[in-house]
Amino acid sequence: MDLNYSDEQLLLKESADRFLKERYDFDKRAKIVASDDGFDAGIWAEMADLGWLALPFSEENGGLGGGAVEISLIMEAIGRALVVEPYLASVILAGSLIEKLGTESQKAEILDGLIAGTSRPALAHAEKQTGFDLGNISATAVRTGDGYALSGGKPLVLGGAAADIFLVSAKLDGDIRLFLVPADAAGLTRKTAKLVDGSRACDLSLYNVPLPASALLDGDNTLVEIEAAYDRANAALASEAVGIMDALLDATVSYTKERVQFGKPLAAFQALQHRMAEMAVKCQEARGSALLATLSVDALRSMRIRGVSGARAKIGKVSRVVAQEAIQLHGAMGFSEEMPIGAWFRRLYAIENTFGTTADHLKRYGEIIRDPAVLSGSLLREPA
Amino acid sequence: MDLNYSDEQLLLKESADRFLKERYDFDKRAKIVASDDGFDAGIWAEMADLGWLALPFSEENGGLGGGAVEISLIMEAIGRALVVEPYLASVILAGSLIEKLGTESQKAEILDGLIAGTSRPALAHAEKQTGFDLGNISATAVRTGDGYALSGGKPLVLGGAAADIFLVSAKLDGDIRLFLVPADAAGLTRKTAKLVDGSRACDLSLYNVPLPASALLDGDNTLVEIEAAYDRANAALASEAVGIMDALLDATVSYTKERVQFGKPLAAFQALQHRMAEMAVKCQEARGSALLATLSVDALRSMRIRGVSGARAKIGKVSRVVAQEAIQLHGAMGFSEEMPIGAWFRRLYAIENTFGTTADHLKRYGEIIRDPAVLSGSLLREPA
Amino acid sequence: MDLLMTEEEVRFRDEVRAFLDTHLDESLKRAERLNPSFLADPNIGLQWQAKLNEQGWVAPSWPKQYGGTGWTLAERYIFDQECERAGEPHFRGASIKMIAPVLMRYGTDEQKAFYLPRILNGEDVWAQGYSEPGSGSDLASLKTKAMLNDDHYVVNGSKIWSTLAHHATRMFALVRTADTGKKQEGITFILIDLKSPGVTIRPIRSICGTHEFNQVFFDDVKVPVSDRIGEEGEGWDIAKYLLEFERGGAFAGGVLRAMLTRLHRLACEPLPDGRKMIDDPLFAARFIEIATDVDANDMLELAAMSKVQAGGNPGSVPSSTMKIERSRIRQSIAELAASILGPDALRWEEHRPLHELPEESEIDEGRKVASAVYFNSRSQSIFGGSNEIQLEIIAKTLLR
Amino acid sequence: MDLLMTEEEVRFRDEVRAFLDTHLDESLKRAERLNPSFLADPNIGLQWQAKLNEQGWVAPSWPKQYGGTGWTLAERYIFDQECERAGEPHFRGASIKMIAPVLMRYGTDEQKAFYLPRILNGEDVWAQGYSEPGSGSDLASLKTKAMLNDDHYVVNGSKIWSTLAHHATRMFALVRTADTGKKQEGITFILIDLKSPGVTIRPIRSICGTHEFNQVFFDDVKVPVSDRIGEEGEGWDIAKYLLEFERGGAFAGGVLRAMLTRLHRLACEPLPDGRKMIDDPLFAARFIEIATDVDANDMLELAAMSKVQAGGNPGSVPSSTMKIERSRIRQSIAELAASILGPDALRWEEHRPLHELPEESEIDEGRKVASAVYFNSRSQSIFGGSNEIQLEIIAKTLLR
Repeated sequence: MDLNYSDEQLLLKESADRFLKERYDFDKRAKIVASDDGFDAGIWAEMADLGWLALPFSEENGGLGGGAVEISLIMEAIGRALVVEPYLASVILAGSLIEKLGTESQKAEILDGLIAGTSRPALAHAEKQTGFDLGNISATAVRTGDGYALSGGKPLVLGGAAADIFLVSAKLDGDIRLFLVPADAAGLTRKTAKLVDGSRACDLSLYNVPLPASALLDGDNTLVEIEAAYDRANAALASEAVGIMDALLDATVSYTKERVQFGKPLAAFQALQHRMAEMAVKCQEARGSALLATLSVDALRSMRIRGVSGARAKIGKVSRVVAQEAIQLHGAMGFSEEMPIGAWFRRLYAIENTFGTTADHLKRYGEIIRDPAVLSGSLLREPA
Repeated sequence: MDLNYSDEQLLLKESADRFLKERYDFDKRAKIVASDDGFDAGIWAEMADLGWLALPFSEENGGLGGGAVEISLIMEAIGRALVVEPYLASVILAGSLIEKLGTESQKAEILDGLIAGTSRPALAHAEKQTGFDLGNISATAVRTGDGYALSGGKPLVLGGAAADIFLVSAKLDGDIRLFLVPADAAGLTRKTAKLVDGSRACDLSLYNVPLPASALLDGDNTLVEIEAAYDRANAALASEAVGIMDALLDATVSYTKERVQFGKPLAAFQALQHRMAEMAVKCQEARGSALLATLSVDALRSMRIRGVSGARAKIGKVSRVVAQEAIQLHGAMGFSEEMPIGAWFRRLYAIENTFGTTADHLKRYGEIIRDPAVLSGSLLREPA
Repeated sequence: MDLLMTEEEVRFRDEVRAFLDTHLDESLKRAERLNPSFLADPNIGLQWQAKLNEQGWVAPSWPKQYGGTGWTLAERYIFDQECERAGEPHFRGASIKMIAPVLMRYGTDEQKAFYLPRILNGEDVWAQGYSEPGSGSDLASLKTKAMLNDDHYVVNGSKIWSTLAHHATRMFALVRTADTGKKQEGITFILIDLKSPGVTIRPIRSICGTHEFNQVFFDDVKVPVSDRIGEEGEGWDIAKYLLEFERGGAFAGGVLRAMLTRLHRLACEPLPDGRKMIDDPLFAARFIEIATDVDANDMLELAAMSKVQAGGNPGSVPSSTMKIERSRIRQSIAELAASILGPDALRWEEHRPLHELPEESEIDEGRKVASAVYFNSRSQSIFGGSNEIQLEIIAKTLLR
Repeated sequence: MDLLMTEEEVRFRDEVRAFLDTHLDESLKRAERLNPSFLADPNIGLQWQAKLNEQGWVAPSWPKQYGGTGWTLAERYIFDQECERAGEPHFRGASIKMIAPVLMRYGTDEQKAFYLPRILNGEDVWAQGYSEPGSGSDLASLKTKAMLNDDHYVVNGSKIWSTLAHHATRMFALVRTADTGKKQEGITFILIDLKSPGVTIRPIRSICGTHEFNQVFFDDVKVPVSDRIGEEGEGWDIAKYLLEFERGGAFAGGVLRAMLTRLHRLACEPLPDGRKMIDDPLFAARFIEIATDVDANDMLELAAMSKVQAGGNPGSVPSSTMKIERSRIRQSIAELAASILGPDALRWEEHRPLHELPEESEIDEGRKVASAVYFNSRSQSIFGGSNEIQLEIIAKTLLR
């Protein structure tokens, strides 16, 4: 058991924070959000140069072999800077699924481009009726002479607006499987959707999209891997939320130190001091939860769910309070779009509704701890 | 619509507060609680002299014709003074049911004694399995040659320790009916139970208790009247809770004004000021709820439930917070039995578990507002 | 003590209900449903005001002599409840509720005669000019200067958070006419024509995506002395009068109940995955709790009204309690409504006003606006005397 | 970074588990389950301590040289978790966790040699003498006086909230030896034999019905100078050392998880009306929320421990967060457990200790003690540095 960051990890964190502070301030971000694409190709290229896009992939696949801890550090920084580029969608969700289920040639094809910054895959799995029941999809693939034809609707594909290739799930002979579908495939329609956090997704419709046999990913265990991928993404979201919460607290402390009312800085009012202290308590708790999620993504499913859904449930609750308090303590300024407060607030709101709501995760966690062994079990695990 | 107290009502309130302040201080109460009976006959006689025991009954039955508002004023005072004598149980619950369902001779017999202070009836209705489903009882009455024989168990009869006569519900030919059962009836066993709020109830067992025909109260609508009686009692409990909440707030304000820490009174610390202000907000809200309950007890059932169960649900929640805050702001002193803080806290806890829990009332209220007409309807009512 | 309406009040209610049935068009109601903000889109608001004006009902709180309705408090309460129930656009703002009572109390006969009718007929829409970038809750620290020069003041400075200033014709403002003595003593209340040279308006977009607030800059703006209200230095008293004015006559119960009813309708519809939120026990429990909050607040409003009707004062603790609780209840309803959306919460429609978009079902439109309503609701505890200021008021009373 | 135990730690855990299986009797566990207070009934506590003493495990936090276990922090964590899981009586209190570290750091060789063994073997039980009637969170304002007279001090004054003083043999106390200069500077740390003439102990019953606190009066009580710790005036530094001492080495995760597990068992039993609380969605939701709180707190404890193990300091914000959250979680669990009782919540058993009453089923006994546990839990946020003090500490760090 060791919960201290290594020197390399601390360096990564520092470099991520510095890069985004220098290259991705709130004004720059506002310009990206207001742009047609809602995406900055230059930033993406710099992320590739920094190795972020290679981070989670194994060295044999051209990656850096980073683990969940490294990802969590990047996500915290991304949260603070409010990055709208699809790091989570392309690298963590789609990229890691391709690494798990792709054939050698698929991995070579997609991951190389992803790592180089030239390709941005996106996972198109959930459908209108899916909710939190990941197996509930109705897109279908039928076999054709030389491959497959794929039909279905995939709303709100995260990272979909900037994607060049989609990882689309569909039922093939009744089993859920994943297919690689280029964004320019015949029969595919993509409509950009603006999101509440300033990022862009897309609504995807597929109608008899012809695909070669090589489009199919490996795996009878596709659904299991999709769930695991969502859990990695959820752990990453937990860390992103922690980054945002800390940023909200920092901003609130700074603002109240500067803002003078009734002859003294707001921060000199004890009632506000205690409220900021309560925000700090919630930030700490969220940090504990996110760390548990991070260190659980590779554990057995029940432990993984306990860590990941527990964190999403807990952080959903406390992050909302922290964001609301940050607005309140900023007063009218917090209510305007001129400060990042509102943007952090909206991103946390988006996180609460991504890959399961806070309520969904609470239920999922609750089902896992019905087992008294899980409920009463230590967080420490026996070595494998 | 008029929500101002009349001069008579204000006088009643003042006299109730004065009487209890003079004759029922915390030390006196502690002695009563520690006594064998847990009951002070002198106080009860004084209540009779003051007319409290006659208050809710009609003039034709020897009462004062007071309404729910007058009762609410007495109950607030009782809450503040932490009166353990069974005013609610004997006068409001049992007494009013006898007035509703008693035959002329039963009314004459019981109410005269109750008003004079010589008789204390108690309602024995709920059983172990009853929960919040008032119709779920299993005590039975069977006809005998010249009357009835009654059997069943009635746990936790409020006011039962000091009662001389019980109003016992039982199924007669499948219908719920009420019977007058003297405390010394053959086959009746009474066991005193000490309660968390310092008062005494009893556990009652009845085994083939022989009763004359004259023991039966009127009424095919017995269950309906029992529910209405419980609602009157619940409205009274809401007012009692409001009295306690105000007392807790007052005590906390006084204590923090006197207690000096770090060179100034606790009340000078803004963080504590805001917490007391939040307590005051809750006291106000509770007062609004209790008033609505009070003014709803004679309305149609749906409006009555909206008022009464709404108040119990709302007050349950806010009173608990106020009590917890009062203890916290008193620090260790609030945690000792030497101040009334803990006794108020415990009485509020008892109220939350009397005649339905906070959760029970929330559910009951919820069922009533499923009807959009109730949900969206004004609190103002059309004249009959 | 009772909650019964008189026969006359019942008749009044029915009359109001009949008027609303006839005159409040579906298009106005839709626009209001799609409005995430506190006040209606001005075009909608003015449309509705014109209809009320024909009926003589624009200003329920005004005495009859000024063109108001002269209603009792109870009638105003009933009117408010019925309007909210019907879903009217909210447009009784700074013009009717703030500058008008000031004019009636402190204005000259000329000022009253000129300005009050223009409010009723919609010729003038007023913006508030209290807050400044450097002075929020600490209003008295304001810095915008008015220098007397002959028969006019020359105003320099800036006001912020001025609601709908970009649609308003005029602004009432607190300005500094003296720097000596207590800072409250140098404050004067003036009326500024927003079409005057030297006025610049900068929009401020809120986190709900709407432009309702503005910063207004004054660069040597001339204001005739005849547009001063009261005497020089009397501005602080006037501002305090206004803060006190609404006590016992401001009702929020109607809008809270209407929001709750709309949320109920939303929650009774099946979601994309077939479930209905109202069947979800956690959702239902929260919903029910809020309903008990609405009842309690409503009862406090009625009690305050009853006190005022009888010549009393509702008191500062109940008044501040209501201000705090109204904001919290509104926020709770909005937050709970947004919790229904699921993944759709991610979608964001930028166009404002939303009612200009093609029509969809009432439920779909309700889902479309829910996030923005939630975001907007956060302002409830900030503006018009923040909850912190209310807690200060309560604490002061407790510790007196 | 990982959450894996070493092979050795797994072996250690199994050894602890085996010891507890064998030595922790059902009667001790039952007494603890029926104990609403923070510390066990002393008779029970001393019984258990004797068994631990045989094994050499009385003082997990002490270095080996003083008779402690010399365990690593991780081993102490595991030991604590296993003890809580098994349901041991809590008796590592003021003796082992407070006076002992003070003796080790500031005591003379004679003091250490005399007092430390007597703690391990139970000959001495210590009470704390910090708070006074007039000084709560403001500890430095204490007034109990010690006047030096030859080779002894003469102590006059009173200490309050002294846990188990009526069972203790000795008290360590902060007393005032000087009235000049800063009030912190006149404070001295002394050891008082509670059997000395002039000591009177007044019981204070808590709202949970238990006598655990006391007020202790000193009337010309003689204390030999040899029972002073450190120098005169050094008392404040010693007290501060003690407050800092537990950082990163105080674990509450185990007891919280054990309480939660017991609540789960209670909630899975059918109630008198046949329902099981665990099937009630509102109960379940609250239960689940608390479980996530327990996980988060546990993780913070592990992170703090890991920092200390690596030679660092967990920091004041995490430390105060844990203090606050532990109290809140404990209170939440206790409150939720009490909510199960229904009408039985009204019944009150006055007898203390409850384990002296005739045995009932574990579930019935769990229901019997639930109200008292809830009442007692309110003290969690008051004693040992109230939550308000913790918030002050956090605020100071934030605003630095």
